Amino acid sequence: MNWALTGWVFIGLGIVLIIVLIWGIKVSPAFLRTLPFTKRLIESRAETVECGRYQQIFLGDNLLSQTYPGLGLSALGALPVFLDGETLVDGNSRVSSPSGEILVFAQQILQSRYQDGFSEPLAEDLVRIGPYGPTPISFIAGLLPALTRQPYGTLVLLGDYGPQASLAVKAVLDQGGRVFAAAGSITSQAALFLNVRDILLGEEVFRVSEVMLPDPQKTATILVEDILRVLLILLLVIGAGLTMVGVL
Amino acid sequence: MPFLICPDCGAENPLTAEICQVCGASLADVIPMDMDNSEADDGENDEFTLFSAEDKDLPELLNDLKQDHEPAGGGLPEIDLAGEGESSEVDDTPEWLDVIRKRAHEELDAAGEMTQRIVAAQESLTRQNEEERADYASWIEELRKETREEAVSGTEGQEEEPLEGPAPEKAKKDWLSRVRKASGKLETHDEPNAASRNLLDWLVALEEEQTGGMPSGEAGVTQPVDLRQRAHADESTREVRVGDGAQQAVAPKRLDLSREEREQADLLATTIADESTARPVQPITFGRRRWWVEFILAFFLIGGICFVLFSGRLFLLPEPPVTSGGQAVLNSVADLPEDAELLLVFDYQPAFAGELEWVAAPVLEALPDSVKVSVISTSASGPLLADSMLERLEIIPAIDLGYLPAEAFGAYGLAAGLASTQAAEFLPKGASELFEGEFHGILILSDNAERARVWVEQLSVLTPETPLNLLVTAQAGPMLRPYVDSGQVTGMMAGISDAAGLETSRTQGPNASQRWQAYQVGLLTLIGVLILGVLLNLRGGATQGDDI
Amino acid sequence: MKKVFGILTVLLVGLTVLSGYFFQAQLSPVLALIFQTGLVLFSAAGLIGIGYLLVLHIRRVIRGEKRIIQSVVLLIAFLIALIAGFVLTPQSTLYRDLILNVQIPVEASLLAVLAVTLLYASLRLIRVRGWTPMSIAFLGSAVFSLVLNSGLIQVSETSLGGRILAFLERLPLVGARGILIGMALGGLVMGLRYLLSLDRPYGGE
Amino acid sequence: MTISDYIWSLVGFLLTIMVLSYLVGDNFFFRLAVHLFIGLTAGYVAVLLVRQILLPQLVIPLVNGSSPQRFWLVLPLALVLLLLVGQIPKFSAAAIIPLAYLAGLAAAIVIGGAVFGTLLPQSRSILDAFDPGRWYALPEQTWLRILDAVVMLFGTVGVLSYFHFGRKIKRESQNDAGKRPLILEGLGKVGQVFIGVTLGAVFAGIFSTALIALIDRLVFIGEMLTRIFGGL
Repeated sequence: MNWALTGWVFIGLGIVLIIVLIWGIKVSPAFLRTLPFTKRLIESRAETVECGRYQQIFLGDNLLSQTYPGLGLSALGALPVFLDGETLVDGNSRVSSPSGEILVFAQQILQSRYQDGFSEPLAEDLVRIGPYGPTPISFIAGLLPALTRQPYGTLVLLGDYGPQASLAVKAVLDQGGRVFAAAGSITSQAALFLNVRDILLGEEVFRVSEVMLPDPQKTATILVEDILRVLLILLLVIGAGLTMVGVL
Repeated sequence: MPFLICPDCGAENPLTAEICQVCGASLADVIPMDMDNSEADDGENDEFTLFSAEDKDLPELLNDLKQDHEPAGGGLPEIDLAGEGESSEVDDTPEWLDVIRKRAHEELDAAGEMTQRIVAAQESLTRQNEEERADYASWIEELRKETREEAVSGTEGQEEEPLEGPAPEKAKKDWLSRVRKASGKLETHDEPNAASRNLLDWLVALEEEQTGGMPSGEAGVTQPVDLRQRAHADESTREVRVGDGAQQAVAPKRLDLSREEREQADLLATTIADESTARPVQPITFGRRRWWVEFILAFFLIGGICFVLFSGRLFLLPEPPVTSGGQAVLNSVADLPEDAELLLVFDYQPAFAGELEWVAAPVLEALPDSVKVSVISTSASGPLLADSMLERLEIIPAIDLGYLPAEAFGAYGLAAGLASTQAAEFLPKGASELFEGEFHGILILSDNAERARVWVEQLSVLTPETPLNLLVTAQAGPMLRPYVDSGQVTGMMAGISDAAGLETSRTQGPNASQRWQAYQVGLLTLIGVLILGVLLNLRGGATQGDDI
Repeated sequence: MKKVFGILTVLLVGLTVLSGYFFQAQLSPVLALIFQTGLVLFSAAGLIGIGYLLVLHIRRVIRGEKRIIQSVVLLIAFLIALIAGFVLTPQSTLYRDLILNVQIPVEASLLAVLAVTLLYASLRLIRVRGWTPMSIAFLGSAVFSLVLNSGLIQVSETSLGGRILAFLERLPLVGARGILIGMALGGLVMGLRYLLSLDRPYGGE
Repeated sequence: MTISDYIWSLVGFLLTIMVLSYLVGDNFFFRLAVHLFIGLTAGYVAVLLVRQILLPQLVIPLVNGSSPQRFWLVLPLALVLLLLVGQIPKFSAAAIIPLAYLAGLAAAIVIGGAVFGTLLPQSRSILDAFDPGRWYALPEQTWLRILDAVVMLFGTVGVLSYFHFGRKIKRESQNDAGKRPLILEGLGKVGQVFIGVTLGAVFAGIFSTALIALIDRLVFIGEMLTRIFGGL
């Protein structure tokens, strides 16, 4: 069996399906399952703004992860969704990561959001970049005092990060804040499973952007993922049978 | 055909839709509309009522109640929020509606909360003093003057059917039919230019109608609404209150409203009532930390460990096992030929230095002196950690390949198929040197299963004959075990469970045994806490369903 | 126009790298340049990230905000590490001692704090997650793994018990494999979104 | 033990105590220790990036390299400069090209890594488990290997089904909005169990590692106290 060819077929099929579902057949978000995570996150963010508390959006430790490809990109893709009007003018939000490349991207996203409808004096220092430390553990070490410095209402964890995020989670929960984790890596899922009620596991993390702000493009790509998944399941079952009889 | 109207964008969605097909907003709490049956529609949703579809808990409440009590009508009934003006229609209401009313007045949850807020607002208004009313009256008079000049013509001529019109010929015996007939204004058709009127217009019209007073017979059916606005000199917003309009003795006028306007009015009225209602402020709960629980747990964990470590006693706990993985690593190292070249990959952070030194010490101490050691680091602090560990174990590296940014290089490697010597050509110097070397054995020290996995996958293809061994932390172990099973990895030691059983200078002696026992005590404490957590939540704790 | 430049750059770089799978020999020099440039850019971005950190603390010091002492300590420590790194080089024993004797105690102690945090969180597992198949499986698996790690169960690997134990030890791999494959699928689609410029984090929205 | 060792140990001891004081709550000493740590780490990382990457990959070839080498380095140099200029809010547009470059590179790496680094190898190892040659390699373990293979396939399919995002097409109740199509829903239940098993085992590993760090620190504190008070 030519595995490399199979890989290219998957990539090609993904491209074709995305194009067809975005520019051909329009799909509705109603086809997708709802996640309770979304509603609670929206509520929590609203409460946080209303109560004058702070929110922290953590974008993960790495832009590129070898085992979890796409987590860093997923976090950056979701960031604009969190920069809604209320957040942009609220001034109590922080976007953070230990990774320089993520911070540079985040800064660019922030700038473009503010340039969309804010004058320069207004935009100054509203949503701030939070570079608490340059390595994953030094970042968490720096984040802990920052979390106790101000009352935090919402902590959103995105991207690729490790079990040390539990420390930040506890710091926010101790203040009565709420934590929302899109936990991609297995270690972070295992550590946060215990004390984060609103957690997205595994592949679900790629839905953060879509569930928060559905649009036909995002829905289409999620459906493409579904189609590829079903295809893969079928291939695995058929492949197992063929291997058993010695064809593969 | 009933359908759902999106509260955000106004798009029509099928009844089965969970979220809006246009904007994606949740339709979970939206009440179905039926355009084909405008009468029913009006009766259900277009009532000029404070109790609008915005109240999220009402549909669920109604559904629940309908299941228990046979419904007399299919729609959403009007509720007398003020509790006044009991009309004859009320007597004919079904039992379930009475239950709603009762609950709405008595309960704080579901519909009751909103109802009680509105009632509270109404009660507070009745206590307003006369000065406020005078202010209001003068203000509204000004509004009238302004708006009469600007108002779109034709609205006056389109008066609705009288509220007290005769009962229709068509026999509708149920109470809801009578309610609909009685509130005949709702059967009016949207006027063509209705949408063009601004909020101010209909506010004035609304005020005129309300101040005109409702026919007494209808008071219990159609909620009398009186919007009063008070301009505050020191505030940028105006407080609008809902109150008793019957006290205003102004000539009655008919109000002609489109459906859209009524919906807006409902929404506004509810919002106004809700805004002006005193409500308990959700206190910001700081310091919810349960100190005592944490203290007890920390005391047991740290106290237990300290007791085992420093008491000088050994307890009846099992000795550390000698695992096959650990033995395989030792054998692999011991079997290295004379003048063999061994590659050591340092891929861990300083936090894990303690554990990895414990794990690596037995293996590195067993290295024959003739072995040439090459070192490469893939974590930022790796070069320093490598120097430190090798110096302590008195191993002098023959070649130091320096620091290789694992994330960047590793990912490039994957992308370009690093697992071939050809790919190494275009890699930067450090990486290409790595893949040009011919090693007789590779030892990877890692705290991270993911990065170790990439090393395994790349190196096992690049040099399939070279024995590859893993010295990793306990947290990385479970995810790397399959590579041992599949033969890609010769041996693996994960955490001190695998290392403690091996005899070395570091792991011998009472101190090593006490550390091992302290480790056991820590694990047993966690097991105990997990079980305690289960026991404490045997009945409760089920806070959610299957899906996260 | 900015948007077009961005999209073209993404397509050019992305498609060239992907083509490298097919035409590795032919594209080798181009790929070398692309990767080298990427590596330099990543490093520059890393330095910019550190710059953000410094600016944050310098601003705090200048404005005289709360906790100014910590910011001063951070800036001094940074300068010491930076100057010593260039003067002594990272191979120097003194430099190594300076960095590691701070990094190891602080990082290891944070990990120790994590142990206590996880212990407390363990108490709340059922309270937070409820009685679901996943939480029950989590609980059972965690207890089983802890018992194994503690050496309380020691059986011969060749015996039937040993084989069953080995089978149970391999069970976590099943879920891990499923999660990893799922993550790869998500990563593939996410990569395609970027390649097709459906997501444009570089600006020009 | 030399004086230098003693001093460094003392520094380590103080920092350990300061960080462990976080168990009581955030405090000045904790913050002081972590800021010292962050500052030193940032300085070290900056040195590493400059000495190990920027100097050898960019600066030295630009200064000492041949003309063709220098010519090809114009691209990274220009992109770095644009990236730096783009950090000034007024000129943020300058960063579009270098960031688009990184995004394109990252996208290609992610696609390649996802398919060829994870998807195919993991799928392949599942199928390999069904190879009859492996089943019969050790006759006494044949049934266990078959069981292994079946559980692996069933569990993986279950986990993948759990992550299916599409919902049940025929909705019978409000709760169905969060449910998958029937077959996948059933398989998803199985998947949940396997996910739980995996996370439980990984959690045990994480705790073990953290516990060893705790023991290590406690031993270190004990040794230091012995040294300090033993020397008096």
